[in-house]
This record gives sequence, C-alpha cells and structure tokens, in this order.
Amino acid sequence: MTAAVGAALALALIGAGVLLAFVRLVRGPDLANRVVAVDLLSALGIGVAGAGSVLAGDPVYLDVALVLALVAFLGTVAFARYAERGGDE
Amino acid sequence: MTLDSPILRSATRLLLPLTLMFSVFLLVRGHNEPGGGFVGGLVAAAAFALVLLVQGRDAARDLLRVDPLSLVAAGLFTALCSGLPPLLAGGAFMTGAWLKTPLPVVGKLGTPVLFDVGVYLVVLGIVMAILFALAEEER
Amino acid sequence: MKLEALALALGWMALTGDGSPAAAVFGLGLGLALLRLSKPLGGEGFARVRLHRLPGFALFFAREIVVSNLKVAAAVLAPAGRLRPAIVAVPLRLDRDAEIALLADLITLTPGTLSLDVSSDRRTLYVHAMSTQSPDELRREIRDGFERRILEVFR
Amino acid sequence: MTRALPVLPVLVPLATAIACLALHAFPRARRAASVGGAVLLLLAAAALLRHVDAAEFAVLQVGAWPAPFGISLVADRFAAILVLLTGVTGLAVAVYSLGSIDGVREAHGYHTLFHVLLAGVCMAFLTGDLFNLYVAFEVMLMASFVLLALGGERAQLEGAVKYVTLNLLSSGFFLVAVGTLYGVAGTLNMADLARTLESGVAPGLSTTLACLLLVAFGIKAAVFPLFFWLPASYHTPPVAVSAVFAGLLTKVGVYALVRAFTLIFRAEPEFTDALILGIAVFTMVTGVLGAAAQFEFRRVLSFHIVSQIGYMVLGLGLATPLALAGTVFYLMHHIVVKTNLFLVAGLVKWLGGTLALESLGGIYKRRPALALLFLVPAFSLAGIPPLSGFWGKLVLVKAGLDAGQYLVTAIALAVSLLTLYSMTKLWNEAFWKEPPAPGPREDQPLPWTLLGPVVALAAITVAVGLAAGPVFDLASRAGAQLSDPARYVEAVLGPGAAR
Amino acid sequence: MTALLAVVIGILYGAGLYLVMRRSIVKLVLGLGLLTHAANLLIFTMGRVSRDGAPIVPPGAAELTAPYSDPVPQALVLTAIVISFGVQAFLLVLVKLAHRATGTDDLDALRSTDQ
Amino acid sequence: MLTSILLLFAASSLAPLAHRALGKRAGVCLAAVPALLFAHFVGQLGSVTAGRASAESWDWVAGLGIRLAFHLDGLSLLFALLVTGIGALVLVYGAGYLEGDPRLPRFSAAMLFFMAAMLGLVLADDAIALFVFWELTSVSSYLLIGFDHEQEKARKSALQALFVTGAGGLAMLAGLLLLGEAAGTLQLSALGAEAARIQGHSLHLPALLLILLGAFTKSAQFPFHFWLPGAMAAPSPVSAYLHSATMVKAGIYLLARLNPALGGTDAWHYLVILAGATTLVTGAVLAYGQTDLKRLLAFTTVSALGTLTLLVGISTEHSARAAMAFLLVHALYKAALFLGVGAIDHEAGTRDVRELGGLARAMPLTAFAVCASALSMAGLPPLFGYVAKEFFHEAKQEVPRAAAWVSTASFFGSALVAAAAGLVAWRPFFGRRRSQLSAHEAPPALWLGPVLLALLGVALGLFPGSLAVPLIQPAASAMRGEPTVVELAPWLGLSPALVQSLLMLAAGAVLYAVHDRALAALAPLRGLAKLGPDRGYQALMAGLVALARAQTRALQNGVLGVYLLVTIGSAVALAGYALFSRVALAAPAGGGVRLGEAAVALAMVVGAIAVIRARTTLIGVAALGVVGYGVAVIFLLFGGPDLALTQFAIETLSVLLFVLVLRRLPPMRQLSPPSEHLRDGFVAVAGGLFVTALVLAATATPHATPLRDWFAANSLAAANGRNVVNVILVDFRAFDTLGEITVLAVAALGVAALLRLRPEDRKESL
Amino acid sequence: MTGALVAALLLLGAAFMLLAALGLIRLPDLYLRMSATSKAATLGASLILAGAGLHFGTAAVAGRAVVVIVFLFLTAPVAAHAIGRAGYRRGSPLWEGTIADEMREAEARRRDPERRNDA
Ligand code: NA
Ligand code: NA
Repeated sequence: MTAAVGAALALALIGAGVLLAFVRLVRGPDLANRVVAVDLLSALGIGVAGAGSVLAGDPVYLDVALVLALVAFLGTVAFARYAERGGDE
Repeated sequence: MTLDSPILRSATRLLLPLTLMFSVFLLVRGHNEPGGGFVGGLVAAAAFALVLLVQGRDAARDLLRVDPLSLVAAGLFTALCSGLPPLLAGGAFMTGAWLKTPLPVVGKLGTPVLFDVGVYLVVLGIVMAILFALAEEER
Repeated sequence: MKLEALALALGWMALTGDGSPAAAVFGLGLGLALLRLSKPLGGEGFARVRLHRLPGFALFFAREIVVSNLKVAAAVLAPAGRLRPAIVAVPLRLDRDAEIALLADLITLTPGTLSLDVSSDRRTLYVHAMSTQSPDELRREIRDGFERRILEVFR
Repeated sequence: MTRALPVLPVLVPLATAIACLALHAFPRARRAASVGGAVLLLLAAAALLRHVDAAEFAVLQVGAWPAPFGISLVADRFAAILVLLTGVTGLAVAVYSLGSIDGVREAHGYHTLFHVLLAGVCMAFLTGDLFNLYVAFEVMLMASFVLLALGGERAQLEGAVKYVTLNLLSSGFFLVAVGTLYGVAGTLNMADLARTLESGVAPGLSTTLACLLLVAFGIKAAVFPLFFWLPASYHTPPVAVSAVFAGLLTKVGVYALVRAFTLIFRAEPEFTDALILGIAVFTMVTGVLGAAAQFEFRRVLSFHIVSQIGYMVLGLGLATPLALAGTVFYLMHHIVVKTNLFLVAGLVKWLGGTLALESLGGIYKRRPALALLFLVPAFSLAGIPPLSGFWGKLVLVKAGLDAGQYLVTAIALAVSLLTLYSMTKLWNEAFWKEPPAPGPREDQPLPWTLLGPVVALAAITVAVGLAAGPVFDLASRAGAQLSDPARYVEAVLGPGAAR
Repeated sequence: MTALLAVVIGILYGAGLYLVMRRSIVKLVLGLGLLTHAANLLIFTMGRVSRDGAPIVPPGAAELTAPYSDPVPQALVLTAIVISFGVQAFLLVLVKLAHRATGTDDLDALRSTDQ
Repeated sequence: MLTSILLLFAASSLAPLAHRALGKRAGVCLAAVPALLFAHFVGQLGSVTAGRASAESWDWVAGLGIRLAFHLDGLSLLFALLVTGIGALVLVYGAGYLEGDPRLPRFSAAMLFFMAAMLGLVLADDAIALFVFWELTSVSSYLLIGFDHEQEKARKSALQALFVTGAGGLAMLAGLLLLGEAAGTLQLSALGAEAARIQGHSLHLPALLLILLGAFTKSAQFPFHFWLPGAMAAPSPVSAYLHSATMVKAGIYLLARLNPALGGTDAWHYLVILAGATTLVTGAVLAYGQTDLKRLLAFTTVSALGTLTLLVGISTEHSARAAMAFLLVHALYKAALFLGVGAIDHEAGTRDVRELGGLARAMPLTAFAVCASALSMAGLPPLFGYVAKEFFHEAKQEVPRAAAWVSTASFFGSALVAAAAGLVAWRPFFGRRRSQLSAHEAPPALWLGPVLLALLGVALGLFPGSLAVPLIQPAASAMRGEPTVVELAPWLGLSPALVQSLLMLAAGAVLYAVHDRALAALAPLRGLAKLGPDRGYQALMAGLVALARAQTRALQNGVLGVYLLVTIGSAVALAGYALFSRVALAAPAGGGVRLGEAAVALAMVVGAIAVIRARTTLIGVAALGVVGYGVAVIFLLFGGPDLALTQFAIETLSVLLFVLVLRRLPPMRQLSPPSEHLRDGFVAVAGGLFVTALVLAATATPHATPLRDWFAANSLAAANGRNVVNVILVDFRAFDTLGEITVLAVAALGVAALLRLRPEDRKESL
Repeated sequence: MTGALVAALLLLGAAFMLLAALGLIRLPDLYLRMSATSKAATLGASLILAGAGLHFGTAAVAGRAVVVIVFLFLTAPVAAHAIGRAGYRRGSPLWEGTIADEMREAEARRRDPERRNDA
C-alpha cells in the first residue's frame, strides 16, 4: 500500500519532469538541446516504467524499461550522428 | 564517417554482447512472457545498428558476417519449413509439433518455436539490410 | 574474455531470474558465443583487472555519485550566476580504449563534470565542468582521483 | 496431398521466391527456378480447380485450429478459377521476363519480388479470413511497390509515389474496417462474419464498414473515383511488370469486392447494390474516356483497365447469379487479355524502341503475323466475337437486360464501342501508319521468350471464345456458389452453421 | 477512457489526413506515420481497453481466467506495426530517391506521368 | 454447313502459305474453294426448292441457350450462292488486280476470312451466332477498307465504317437479346412461329428499334449511309464484293430473316419503309452528283439498298418477290460494275468521268461487261434488271397509306440512277478518247469476273423462269415465312409498270443529258452537302476526344493532393453518411480516466499538432516519435506489454531510419495556398470526426468475445504457451505472421535494391 | 517496512529526475544542462528501479532491475558524450559566464595547421 502511494507520487513528480522536458524540446533552441530533452524523456520513461510496475503490480514494465534503456540510447546516438554530419534542424 | 571515439568504441564493445543476450532472452521466453521473435529481432538489430553508427558499415558487416538478405532468406526458409512437416505427413500446414518433455532454460520446444526463430532471423536481417543500404548510400 | 563470459552468464541469470546450474551453463555458453561473435569489433580491453581492488573502487565511485548529485541539485536550484563553468583539456596518462572510456564515463557520471571529447591523438580528454576554480585545479583532481584509481585497478 | 491443395498456391511461389533470393549468386539457376516455380504454381492451381469444381469447396484450417479461431484457407470455384489464372499469368510473365528484364534488375531481386507478388495474389484469393486478406494485400502491395520502383527512373519514381501513397491509404481504410469489424462482431473469419452479421448484429455499423471496405477495395480495384493511382503508374515500370500488374492486381480488388458483398455484407443490398452499380457506370465511362485522350500505348491500356473494371463491378452491382457469372467470366477473360496486351506492348517497344504512338508505325506491313497477334487481345477487349471478351460482355449485357437495367446496359454497350475506338487507335498508330523513323530492330527475329507467352495467351483468348460453353458453365457454377453464401459458411464452419 | 481514446484517435486521424494532403513530400511521409499510429490505436481500442492486465496465463494456472485484456486485437496490431515499419522504410527511401530524381519536394510538380 | 465455313476459314489462314508456295496460280487455287462451295450450294437448290431446309446444330454456350446452329433455306441459299459465286470471281480478279503487290497474300486471306464470316452470317440459325459472324464481317471489312493503310484517308474510312456498323451492331445485340427474351428462343427459324408472342410482348418495340439500328447501319440506310462512300478507299474488288454484293446486304438479310417474326406491324412498316425510301432518294441524288465512278457506284448502291429496305418494309408477297429479285440482280450488276471500274482504273489510271472516254476500242470486254451491267442497273429490258424493276413497281403500290409518296420518290430515284448508269456505261467507253492513250484491255483475270457476271445478268433476263425462279421463289418463301409462288417471264407485257419504266428511263435520259450543266448549276450548293451526317460523325468524334481530354485534365491531373482529397473525401462522405444516417451515437459508458492516462493522451495530441506545425523535418520526426511513444504507453497501460515493447523498439529504429535518410530530405515547406489548407482541413476534420464516431459506436456495441475466450482457454493447454498474444502470432494465426515477415523481407529487399540500383548502371529493360 | 523503503526509493528517484528536468530548464547552456541530466536522471532512474526490484522481491524481477541499472550506467555517459561532442562541433553556444574553453583552441589548431606553424 505504502509502496503504491509512493509510486503514485513518484509518477506525479516524473510527470512534472516530462512537462519540463517537453518545454526544452519545443524551445530548443538548437538540435543538440532538443536531443538532450529527448534523452531525458527516455530516462523519465524508464522511471515511469519502474514506478508504473510498482503501481500496477506487474513486473512486465521492467522489461519495457530494459528495452527503453537500450533503444533510447541508440536513438540518442543516431541523433548525435545526424547532428555531427550537419543535418538540418 | 562514423562517430568514432574511444568512449563510443568501448561502449559498443560492452553493449553489443549484452544487447544480443537480451535479444535472445526476449526470443526464448516470448512464448510465455512478453517478448518473442519480433521484438527479439529488433533488439538484436539495435545492437548491430549501434556498431553501424559508431564504427561504420564495414565494421558492422564484418561483425554480422553474413549478407543480411541471406539472413532474411534463412529466416523465411526456417519459418516456412516449420510448417511443412505436418503437411508432408498429410496434416494441415503449420500444425504444431512438440517435443514431449520441456528442456531446461528454453522450455518446451516445438515447430511454433522454430517459427519464432525464423521471425527473429527475418527481422534482424531486414533491419540490417535496410540500415546497411542506407549507410552505404550515405557515403 | 573468460571474465567477460562469466559476467554475461551472470547477466543471463539475472535476466531470467534463474539461478539453476542449467541456466549458468546456458548463460556461459551464450556468453562465449556472443563474445566470439563480437570479436571482429576489435578495440582494446583492459590490460588486466585486479579483482580485489574492485570493491574499493566501486565504493569510491558510489560516493562520488551521491556527492555529485547533491552538487548538481545545488547548482540547479541556485541562481545561475554562481556557476563557473569551463571546458578543460585534461592530459591523459591512460592509453587503452577501455581505460579512456571508463575514465570518461566516470567523469560524466560524477561531480558536475562531463566528458565532451577525446582528442584524435587520444592524449587529451576534454571535460566540461559546471563549476571549477581553475582549469589546473580540475586537471589535478582528475589525475589524482579517477585516473589514479583506474591505474591501480586495471594495470 | 488433396488436403494441401488450398495452401500450395501460396507456398509454391513463396518457396520459389526464397529460392530466388538464396540463389543470388547464380543467375542462370535463379532464372530456371523462377520459371520452374511458375510451372509448379500453374500445376498446383490446375489441380486445385479440378478438385474444387468437383467438390465445390476445398477448405484448409491452417495449423489444424478449428474455424473461426485459426485461419481458414477456402477455395470455392471463384477463388480456384482466379488462382488458376494467376498461374497462367505468372508463367507467361515469368517466361517473358527472361527475355525482357535486364540483368541488373534480376540481380536486385526481380524474380523474388515477382514470386512474392504471385504468392500474395494467391493468398488473397484463397484466404477465408479478413485480416489474413489484409496481410495478403500487404504482401502483394509491398512486392508491387518494389517492382514498380525498381530501376529508379524518374517516371517510375513519380508513378510509385502516387501508387504507394494511394494504396497505403487503401490499406489504412481496410485495416480500420477489419479492426472495427472485430470490435463489433468479435470474429475475423469471413464465414463467421457472414453468419454473425446475418444474424443482425449492429446493422448500421455493418453498412458503414461495408462502405469503408468498398472504398478500400475500390481503390485496389481502381474504380471511380478512386483509380488515379493506376493511370499514373502502370505505364512506368518494365513491360513485364506492367503486364502482371494489369492482369492481376486490380482483379484482387475486384475479388475482394465480390467476396465482401456476396458473402459478408448482405444487410442492405438495395443500398449497396445501387451504389456499386453507380460506381460501375462511372468507372466504365471515365476509364474509356481517359483512354481516348491518351497517345501512349500503355497509357491507353491502363485507362482501359479502369474501364473494364467497371464491367466486372457491374456484374456485382446487378447481383443476380447470371450477373455474377458474368463477372467471373469477365475476370477470367480480362486477366488473360490485359496481360497479353501489355506483353504485346513490350513487343511493340522491342520493335519500335518506344511506346509513344506518334513515333510508332509500320508493324503490320513488316510483321503482319505479329500485328494480327495484337488484334486477338485487342478485339477481345473490345468485345468482338467470338473472342473471350465478347462472351463476358454478352453475359453482363444479358444480365443487365434481365434485371431491367436498360440505361446501365446501354452505357456498357457504348463503352465497348469506345473501347473498340481505342484499340483501333493503337492499331492505326502503331501498326498501320508509316513510322516517322524506322525502329531499332526492324530485321531481327523476335526472341521466343517474348513471342511464346504472347502466342500462348492469344491462343487461350481464342480458345475461350470458341469453347465458351464449358467456360461459361464453369463461371456460372462459380456464380451460383457466390449467390449462395450459406454453402460457403457451412463449408468453413461445418454443417448447420449457416443457421 | 474509451471516449478519450476515441477523441485522440480522431485527432490523430484528422492530423494525419490533413498532412498527407499537403504538397510537401516530407509531410506526406509524416502524415502516413500519424495515420499508422492512429490505426493501431483504433484496433487496440476495439478490444475494449481495460486495466485488467496482459493476456498471459499466470505461472501455475492451466488457462487464462478473466479479467484480462483481449489478445486478438493485440496480435493484429503487432502484425500491423511491423508491416508498417517495413512500409515506412520503403516509403522513406522512395521519397528520398524521388526527391533526388526530380529535384523537388513539391508533390504538385510530380505530374509528368499523368495526363 | 459448318464445314463449308470452316473450309473458308482454313483457306484464309493458309492463303499466305499458298501464295508463297504457288506463286501466281495461288489466286485461282484459292478461288477454287469458294467455287467448289458454290457448286455445292447449287447442288442444294433442288432440295431447298422442294421446301426441305437442311439444318445442323451444336451446343455452343448451352448455359445461355446459344447454339452453333445453321439452317439452309431459300433465303440463306440465295445469299450463300452470291457469297461463294461472286467470291470466287473476286478472288481471281483480286489476284490479277494486285499482281506483284506484296500485300496480295494478305488480301486473299482477308477476303477469304470475310467470305467465311459472311457465309456464316447467312447460314446461322441462332441469333447470337448470327451476331458473331456479323461482327466478323465488320472486322474483316475494317482490314480490307484500310488495305492502303499507309494513307490516312484509308485508315479514317476504315475506322468510320467500323465505328458506324459497330455501333449498330451493339444495338442489334441488345435487340437480339431482347427479342430472344420476348420470343423465348434465339433460334431464327423458330421465331416466325412466335410472331404473335413477340409482337404482343412489352419488349417488342425496343427490340425492333435496336435491331433496325443494326440493320440500317450495316446496310447504309439514311442517315447512316455516309460510311459507305468512304469505304471506297478499299481496292475495287473489295468494293465490289463487300460494299455492293454481300456485306452491305447483311442488313437486308437480317430484315428479311426477321420479317416473319417482326414484319407486318405498323412500326415495322413506318420505320423500314421510311428509311428505305429516304435512302433510295438520297443515294440516287448523291450518285448523280458524282464524277468519280467509284463514288458514283457507291451512292447508287446506297440507293439500291434503300430500295431493298423499302421492299422488305412493305412486307407483301409482291414486295418479297421484288426484293429477292432485286437483291440478286443488284449483286450481279453492281459487282460487275465495280470490277469493271476497277479494271478501268487499273488501266487508265483514273476513275473520273470527266477525264475518261473512248476506251471501248481498247477494252472491249470490259466495255461489254460494264455496259450490260449498267443497263441492267438502269432497268432496261431484256436485262434482268428490268424484271426486278417491274416487280418493284408492282410492290410499291402496296405501301400502306403512303403509296403515292413512295412511288413518286422512287420514280425520281430510279430516274437519277438511270442517269448515273448512263454515265457509267457511256462516258468511259465512248466519245472522244482522252489522255489515257496507253490503256488497253485488262488481263483475263480482270475481265473474266465482270464479263461472267454481266453474261449472267443477261441470261437471267432472257430465261428468268428457268434460271431465276429457282433462286427467288424459295428465298421469297423464306422471307415471308410461307410458301410464295414466283412466276417470271422475260416480257411481262404492256403493264402500268412497263409504262412507268419507260417514263423513268426517259427522265433518266434527260437527266443524263443535262448532267454536266446540272452539276455546274448546283456547284454553289456543294457546301450544303457537307452539312450531312458525315459532318455529324466528324463532330461526334472530335467532341469525344475533346470530352476525353477535358475529363483527363479535370480528373487525372497529376496532383497527388487532389487524388488524395478525392479519395479521402469519398471514403469519409460515403462511410460517414452510412454511419450518421444509421447509427444513433450514445454517450459512451464511463470507466473513468486516470490522470496519467490523460497526460499521455494530451502528449499525443500535442505531438500530433506539433507534427502539423513543425517547420523542420527533425521536429516533425521527433513529434511523430512522441505520438508513437504515447501509443506505446497506452498499449502498456492497457494490458499490451508485447505491443509496447515492439512499439518502443520500432519507434527507435524508425528514428534511426529517418536520421539516415533525412539529411537528404528537403526541409518542410509551406507550399499550398490558404484556400487549399481550408479545403483539406475541412475534409481532415470530417475524417477525424467520423473515426471518433466510429470508435464510439463500435465500442458501444456488446463485446462479442468467442475468439478471445477460446484462445484464453487453449493457449497453454493446446499450444504450450502462456503468452496468448505470442501464441496467436506464432501458432493460432501464424499464417498471418508468415505473410508479415514476407512483407518485411520484400521491404528490405526493396530498400536495398532501390538504393543500390541506380538508373545509370541499368541496362535497358523492355 | 519494505513498502516504506520502496516508497522512499521511488520518491527519491523521482525527485532526482525532476531535478534533472528542472536543470534542463534552468541551466543556461547545453553543457550545463547535460551535466544535470546525465547524472541526476541516471541516478533517479536507478533508484526507482531499485525500488521496483525490491518491491516484487523475486530473484527474476530483482535481477532484471539490476540489469537495467547496469545498462543505464553503461549508456548514459556515452549518450552524453555523443550529444556533447555533436553539440560542440555544431557550435552550440557556451554560456557567457564560462571561464575557459581549451577545446576551441585545440580545435582551431587542428583545423588550421598553417596557423599552428606560425605559432
Ligand atoms: Na492494382
Ligand atoms: Na481493360
């Protein structure tokens, strides 16, 4: 029970974080800043998965976290590569 | 051009086996828990894609060893063949045939599992084929 | 290689949550296979690993992380004017890929610092620091901190 | 082996495709595999039709999972006929490809794509599951996308962008309709859907989804006003590709329309039939008028596909057993004839170096036999007796008159006259008139790989015309089956299921 | 929740349809992407969304007992997702090549094959 | 009978071979085939005269009641004799006419093909079989008219003929089908017995009209007569055979054949007689106005066809007799005339009466044939033409209610034709010899036919009783559907008909005398003639092409956005109409929304809007990714972990794809004007509303779950898997998955191929 | 007891993540922002995962949580390095309060060897 409450509160905090990350994503001002925002979003997503698994009582969310950790990283690297090669914003 | 740097190279070296292991994990348990050939194949492809991004197409090609389209052919062949034994025995195409006893770690084996392996190979193959072609074109 | 295979076997057991000998064997086999597969990737691993020094290293690292996060919290919450950021060129004594990577990672994960790049001759690490008194100060911290410890564990 | 019959037409081309993919280092073996696979497909299809014509249905529950839970493969006569024609077209074009597709395209997967296309087409004809039909469409489409664009010429790419976009839109509508149907009826098996919707589940929604599928399939079939992608693209790829597209792809759309509206959606026939009839009329007319404005061989033919699709849809709209027999007959005829016309276009291009009508001419003078070979499918398309097209038209006209649809019938007849106009235009320009400049291969003999398929298909056209009786009987048995969906339902779900 | 999802799906559809009708070739691709997402979500919703958990037989049980979410739309969506991925890859390359061959991103300029 | 038709088809297909093998003798050898058949049909005369029609029949399309049936009665026999007899002569003639021309084999083949079709037409006893042969005559005539296909005029004329007769043919097909419906049978010889049933049937009038349309176009009745002179672009033997002796008579044949079933009604009388009389006069007037011999003959043919139609329309005993007699004689003299004119053309190099003269000495045999035939055309005794004319004068008195009008019209028509006959007979051969000094008698192949035909005309005139009656009586009987006695004597005595004939000849003579002056006087009116139906045809074709172009500009305009707009608009309008008119939308059941869920939904909506508003591709891709991740989260939240995993992985790989492709993609641009935004926006919003309504309506229905429940129960037990979704994918519905990985494989193959195969590396594919 | 510990871990982790997000907004340049996110977000996510692993209490779940944490620690700095380098190379501006940029000098030398010779 305590854990569930904690999870819910944690989710609320992370949700606030998501909003802030969105602000940065929209504001930019450049590609790299947006990528940082996306990177943070994926980390926040992992947090959501973790807290969500406690709230939902379903460890499956941890698998999602694992995939997220893996692939989000790949996305970030891809963007970085794109940016280094002078891609358009 | 690649994203080459000692940092990324080392990270890739660590992440590649780990990611591939995770993909096998997803494949093996897919029949009973979330996972399966699709997502397994995608994750495996992500591992090779990282190599592609960091060290370039040639490194990724050497690593994969086979032409991705051969991988696709092999996967399709596996999937198709997994349906054939019952057909040849006069039954319906794709009727599942199972080993009686479950094996440790991988669990019960049967033609549907083989089919899933085919899916894994196809997915891995196609993602790599696409990425290789794009990377080649990029130069 | 054997150590890495062992690590992967452990990873497999962790993933599956299966501690049985069968899982261990399978994990080891899979690990060896995957390492073999990754071999063409090349790159330099560590010269050696002094296992007995690893726990101490980990503890040091954990402490640094906590400290660094508190510092970051302070920096975020405090007005920006108090920051003294700089990009500093840190000369490297380390020369293996794995060592450089480890150092860079540790720097990134800890005290208000961030590894930006390694020079193409791999003799300089460029580090961004959130707040530092002087570039020389930072160079010294790194040389006597992480770099020394890495040399202790992996040489 | 009888039990495997419904799946063989899918497996054989799929296996052939894999073989061609695996044989990428052995061009000769790959070509042999391609033709060999096409022969096997034809044999399998013939065996299937033989079996089905006697036994009425061949049903295979894939994986031995009972219907409606697994996927059922169902061959009724209609499906088996179309599969056979796929085999015929497949073999003809496979041989033709040997002589017309360049080595670079071959090395980049042409044969694999071709056989995947055939597999997708057969899968679409044989599946008894609506979602599986979606998958079959995707298989077919994806292969067609690549075949269309393979080569990368500007025109090809421009055509492909339109083709791909509009067909993806169609797939999207299809997917939504299937998903929603599942949400409403709780099943995906077509027989089960028929039974469930028949029992009055959500009638209004059923009509809505019928309309959505009408649009989705209508795009694939290229009916008015959804045909834009076809004239924009069919003239751009190599001739062999155009030919197999022209012969088969739109027919899959027509097939799906027929299946959907004879089996699944029979809740509001007065609404849907009238709608389909109206679509048929506009399709016929706009298609044939479009052709009248064209001056490129394949563009003329492409617009005629649209127009002829109108005829097939006309039979569906009339919805009597005779009309459905007409649709079946027309489909059979048109697949052969349209494929052949495109193949002939290839011969014309081989001789004249172009397909622009103003630059062509003189073929009748120099190669009269070849010219007459064009006239067989061309006149058949225009409905000149006793070629196959005449009988198809006759059956539909008779069905229209019987149904009292005089205006529609009159339009259908007028359209056939305009078709004749277009065919004679091609004849005039490419065969009769003097060419402005001699073509590149005036004196070379035509390779048999190009000529053989054309002769064979022309022979089929003549044979179907002369032996129209048995062919019509077959079509009419197929039409009768289509008019009696309860039999289909029972064949798939078991006796008594239709109630 | 279903109502909310219905609205979201509708908005995704509206946005996707609007985008595919633009003249910019890139917007076309993005629009098709939105439509794909919308279609997948729609099919998923047809299983009647529920928070009852995944359709996985718990270890030890012989069969799945209610409540659980409907696995059929999930299987359909999974198929559709993967197909869309292939299609998207192809479409991207096609668009890229078309852009290279024609030198324009304006779809209105791609009219040489008609008329 | 089928054998004889097949024999001709076989001869046709072997003709090129024969020419290669036999050289110059091929023409005669090929002509032997119709000649033999002619002999065969002559042998049938006895039994047919005795009233024994022979028949043969096979099922063709049994399911539609269509039979490959043949029937030889007097009418068929008369035609069969003309087809084979004149056919043989024309083949011989053609071999001479085209000697040395590489196209000769083609000519022979086409002529024999046509012959076969024509024979089939007149022998067929099934309405559809008749139609089949009918169309084959059109097609072969198309190829023959366009024989000189390098010339645009020939091509145009061929098309015109095909188009006009083809249009009529299609109408006729519909008419025949309706007739079959009304009669309950398609058997032609059985229709007569069903006359009452047919004429009382509601489909009678439409059937009649449609059939008449077919007959009139084929037989060049006003206002469809214009294609026939154009068809003179064909070589003379073709004109002689198709456009005078045989094919144009097909319409007459059909009317005669259907007379027992359809004849005798008011509608029949009015329509057929009106058409015939008008054509008679029109043809005659136009013939008189010509100076080109071939065109002149063509218009006299039009006039003759009008006469025949008129006679069939009258539909009495006399008219039947007259029709058949006239049919016979016209075939003989007109074929001879065309062939003769062909010979003149061949030798003198022109057909213009103003440039011809005095050829009689150089071409005595041709002159004989032409003059004898022309006099027969004019109706001068003792030629057979006179006999026919006499019958005609009798018959036209029987025109119901309009005898006087018709008589007057036909009188002038005949006079004009007589004058034209004079032009043909006199001008080329007599008078001053003009420029064609080198002209001499044509080779035997060219004079043999005309001479034989002319002689036949003379013989029939001299011995009508023994020669003509056996042909005409059975034909008239068949046409009337009842035994009809025909008595013929060479000299019918001083009858009112004779007086009329004499008067008519006198008038003709006057007209002949003033021909040149009349033409000059009427020259200003020539422009008027251009306003005829020919002009209408041209305008129709031009209009057709203009309409086609306009439609293409409007519909197939190449703008993908418009295609999409129309396609999407159609879907939304149609399905939306069905939904909103049939389904009452209720407020959805509750279920509540959690904050997190709402946040995800909001993020997706914001993402979607961001995609629309994105100004750079990258932002668009990122925003699309946000939507994709949102979808994944929804999957996760509502029990779809497999979906979520896959969606996350795919989204990331998609980003990778975009990133690899993107750098070469152009930036997003605003290209459409605001009005288009508004228009598209409207459709898009409508689409979105429709989908929302659809989801609400569908989810409001009771949730039927047979599949779900069965899978839940059987997943582990029967398929050894606890993850039901995965078991569905690899087992229950593995066939879907097989297709799906095939799609993926093809996509990958396609991407690789497209990127690696550059147009510049490619060899040319066909 | 476990419940409270889990809740604490979750909350602490979430707080760190929020902190990272705040830093992303408040800090003045790319490099400073990344300093915040690469550390705080990683630590926060790890704490949350640790909490989750503890919550379920089974070896399977705990093992997986550990794997995720390891993964995060392996990838986060690499990602930061990739972005930071890319951002720098593209010229993402440094905050004006930055006291030194020793990389720019090196870059300049690398790009323009002539000048190095002069120097
Ligand atoms: Na198509
Ligand atoms: Na067509």
